[in-house]
Amino acid sequence: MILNTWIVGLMVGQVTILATFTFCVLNALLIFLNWNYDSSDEKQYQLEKRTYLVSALMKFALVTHLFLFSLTALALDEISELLPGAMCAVGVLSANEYGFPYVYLKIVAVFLFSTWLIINYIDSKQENYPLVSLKYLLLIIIFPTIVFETVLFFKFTLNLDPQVITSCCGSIFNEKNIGVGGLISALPNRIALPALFAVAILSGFLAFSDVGARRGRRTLRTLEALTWIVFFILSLMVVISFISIYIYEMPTHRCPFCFLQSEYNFIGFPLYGLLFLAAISGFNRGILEWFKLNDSLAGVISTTQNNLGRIAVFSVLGFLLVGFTPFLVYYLKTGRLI
Amino acid sequence: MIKTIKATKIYNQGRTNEVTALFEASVEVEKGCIAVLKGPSGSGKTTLLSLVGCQSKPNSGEIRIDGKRVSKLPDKFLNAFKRQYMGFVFQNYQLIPDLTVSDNIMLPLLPSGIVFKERIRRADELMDQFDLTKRKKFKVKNLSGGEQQRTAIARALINRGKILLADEPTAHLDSQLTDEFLKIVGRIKDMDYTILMSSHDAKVCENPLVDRVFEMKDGRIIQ
Amino acid sequence: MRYSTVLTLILIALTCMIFGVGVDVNNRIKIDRKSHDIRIRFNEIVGLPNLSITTAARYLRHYSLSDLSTPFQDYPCSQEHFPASFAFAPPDFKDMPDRLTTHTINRPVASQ
Amino acid sequence: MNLRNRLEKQRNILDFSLQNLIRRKGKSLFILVIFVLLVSIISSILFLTGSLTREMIKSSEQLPDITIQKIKGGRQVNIESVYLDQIERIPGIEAAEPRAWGYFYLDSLNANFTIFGFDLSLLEAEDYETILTENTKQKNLTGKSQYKMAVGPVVYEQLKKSKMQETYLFFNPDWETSLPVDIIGVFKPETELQSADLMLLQTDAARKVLELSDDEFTDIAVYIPNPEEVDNIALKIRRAFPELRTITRSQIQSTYSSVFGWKSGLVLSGLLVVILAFLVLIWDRSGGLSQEEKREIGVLKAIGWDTEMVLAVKFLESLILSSISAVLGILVAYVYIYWLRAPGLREVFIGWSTIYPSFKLVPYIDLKYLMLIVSIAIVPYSAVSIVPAWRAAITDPDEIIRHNG
Repeated sequence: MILNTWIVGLMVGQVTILATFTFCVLNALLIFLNWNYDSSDEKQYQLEKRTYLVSALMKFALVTHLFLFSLTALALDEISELLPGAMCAVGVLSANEYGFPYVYLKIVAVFLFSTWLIINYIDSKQENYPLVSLKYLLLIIIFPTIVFETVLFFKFTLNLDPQVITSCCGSIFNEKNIGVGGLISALPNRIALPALFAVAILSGFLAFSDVGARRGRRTLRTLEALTWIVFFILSLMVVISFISIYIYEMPTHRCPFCFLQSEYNFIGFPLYGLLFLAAISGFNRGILEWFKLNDSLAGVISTTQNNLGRIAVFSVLGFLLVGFTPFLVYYLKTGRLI
Repeated sequence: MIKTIKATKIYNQGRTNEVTALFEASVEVEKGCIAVLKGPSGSGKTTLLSLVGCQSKPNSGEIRIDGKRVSKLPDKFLNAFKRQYMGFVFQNYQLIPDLTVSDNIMLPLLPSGIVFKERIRRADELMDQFDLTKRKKFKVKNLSGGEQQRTAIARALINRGKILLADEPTAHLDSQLTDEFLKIVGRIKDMDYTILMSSHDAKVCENPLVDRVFEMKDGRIIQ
Repeated sequence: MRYSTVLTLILIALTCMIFGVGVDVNNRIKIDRKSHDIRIRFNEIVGLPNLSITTAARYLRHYSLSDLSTPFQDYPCSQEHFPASFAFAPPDFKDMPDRLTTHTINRPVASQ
Repeated sequence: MNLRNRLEKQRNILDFSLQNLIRRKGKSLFILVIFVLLVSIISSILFLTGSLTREMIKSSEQLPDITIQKIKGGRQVNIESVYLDQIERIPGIEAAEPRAWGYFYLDSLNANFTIFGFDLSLLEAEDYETILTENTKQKNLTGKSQYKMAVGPVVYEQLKKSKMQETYLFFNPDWETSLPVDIIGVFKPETELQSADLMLLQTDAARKVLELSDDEFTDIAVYIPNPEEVDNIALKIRRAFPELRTITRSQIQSTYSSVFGWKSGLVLSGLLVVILAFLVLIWDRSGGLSQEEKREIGVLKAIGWDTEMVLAVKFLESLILSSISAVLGILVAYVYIYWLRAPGLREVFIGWSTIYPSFKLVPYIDLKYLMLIVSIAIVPYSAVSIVPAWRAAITDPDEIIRHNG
């Protein structure tokens, strides 16, 4: 275990999120169990008031979660000084078996959070709370993610042993290495890059296509949501295998965290920010199709879907612009590829 | 314009101090009328005003304002509706004492996001109308009772709604100020407002301006 | 003036101050970089690892090169009593290989 | 509502929150002061340990790859020269240098000093210029005594006080024989953090002063060109000579980080209790709405404010207050540590040393430090302030109408 200022900071944040979320879920449970829209008694009014608390807390939790995510990426770099052999965040995360699952779960949580908040937004646009039970049930379902995430976080930090020699990203994202890291780098850019563009075009195509039947549209949109997930994963791979080497201008350095640091002008923040924005809005655009329970909801959701689609398209373009600028700059400067 | 159908309001429901403040009150006020709720204190006037003013929801029955059923609207929509339709003058005026007259008057416009200049213009207009321009930068706690009431009325009118509700507006005024207040009410009526007041002051109830008087007792409308 | 304008001004002022700190940090690092060579040469000559921030006792001044367990040195009664020992912990060399465990520690073997 | 109205609404919320804060000056100021204090304490610790760790990591890059000590009965003892040949024969080792150095109290100067033996004649002219200040070196190179030394700047000040800045006499413990040593130079102030208490003597003189017998040394510094082999060689040495202790550079480096990180983490964990207490205090002050505030919120609700808007106002009040005080706290900490050189906190590190450097630290601060402070101070505070804000925001407007008091 390392008791370090950075880890204490992360712990404080993580515990705050868990506490906020627990409080949310308790309220959600209360609302879920006692909700009766037709009733006009005092109890129902109190529950209606509680919905404000839950949505305020959830917004706060999402913002804190995103904030903590970026802090984690930066802090791990600082912690890497304590672990001999770990040169950057990747080395720290791979110091024990909990590191990477923790990060993956955090990403999943971002998606779930955002879906919930968008549903909450749509619900608040309606006069008769059509989605209340559904959304609080969803909140209760999301809850274990956060609990599990916190458990992983503590497992991860408490098992960090400053004396254990760990590998760093140079060796993890090495082509000879077996495992996910090796797989990612072994993926030649010849395949990964076209695949990325193909998926982007596919999801764009799916977004514009439409079928008359409601069930058909659901399938279509679900497919679209799935393509966005694939897009997200492929993008991460391309970031590691292609974009990062042009940011660092080094063929062996493939760290997906280092370019968040000030040495690289925080280029990682717009890069990941836009990627998340694109994937989240695209994903939710598809998922929302399932919530068109009545005509009034369908109206609001269609408007929201259009907005999300617009956000997704612009963020993808932004992501590609930010991601490929280092490549273009390098190529124009030297006329070579790495 | 204002219509209540068997509106009932019970406070502290299910507890030992349960009070039925209003029981099956049905009231209808036409557009552009001035109506007065008359009755002793504790007769449910304020509760009825509060229900009509969208400040609370009935336990049973219905409230319709301008044809819209407001009694089951979620808070968010209720407040938007309130901002659009209602002006409320409270019994003790309920101004914020630390704020200036113009800040107090502009308060109802803050949630609607009306452009700053427009807000100032409206407030200036009203302060001009109610002879408050000289007091513009005064904190409300330094004003006299009559001035406070005029500030409260200006605040109730700034959103340019359709209905003005006043709870015991003349309770703290002497006879001269009451006359002045009634004159103001006449002016407001000309601005196309529907007015509902509660009062036990005979001077108000018997005023020729008033179109309709509802008498209340023990939470019921008796006439 | 509206309050949000005031707040914006305050925030701009604070941002400027933070920015000023940034500039100051850069300046100091730049100045430090000039003296870097001097320090490198000095360290090459002397080769003692610890900073002379505190000179109250050997185990505080040279804490990474002094005894195995510093709080009790040669004499069990010489307890930790220096105020600075609050800030300096005894070094942790717990993975130092000993004869019994050397064979089980699996260290990366350098390519020869 | 179009975009312009929406922006105006947000601005109104901001306006109103700030107006509220200014209206309740006493309360806001109280929270501000406490928060600034809290943040500045946290960031001071962070800045100080960050700088010291960085300084150590940087200076440790030139250290010998392995330092070898001899351990006897759990104590470090002098190492005999017999080891030297055998260690040098281990393949992969470029050089093994015996070192004579020590640390002890000099009566005549009333302080502890580090005495380090070094062949001063090996210092090339270039080196003199690099690490020694110029004004003293020319004059003293022609000293009369047999032995020479270079001293740290703080030592030099000490010597000046006792009027021995040209030649210092090392006395035997029995005060009978003395060893005069000429001071040929003072280390530049840039090296102060490392050299404050240092006396760099000629090896022979150092051996005499430290009373080392002829075949004894303090420790052996080993240099290895291939960094990959360091751990292997350390292991080989340990296997061959179980009585020796090997300390590799990377061990020292990670020890630095963990020692300082551990200490600051410990202090911070202690502070967490304080933070918690502060939070409760602030919560009490900001959460416990006064009757007047409750009435005001009721009025706002009654004239058509949304629950969400009141919630936003209340939340923004604490956010504005906490972010302003966080920035102020960081500024205070920065000035305190790097401009004023941490009076108070400095003493904690220095203890009762008589010789200490001027604590001129180099700040290594960037965005992530600000984020860390936000995570420690603002995040929990904001989380805690949501519930009171909500509780205020759900005030029933009906109450205002019914309670005419």
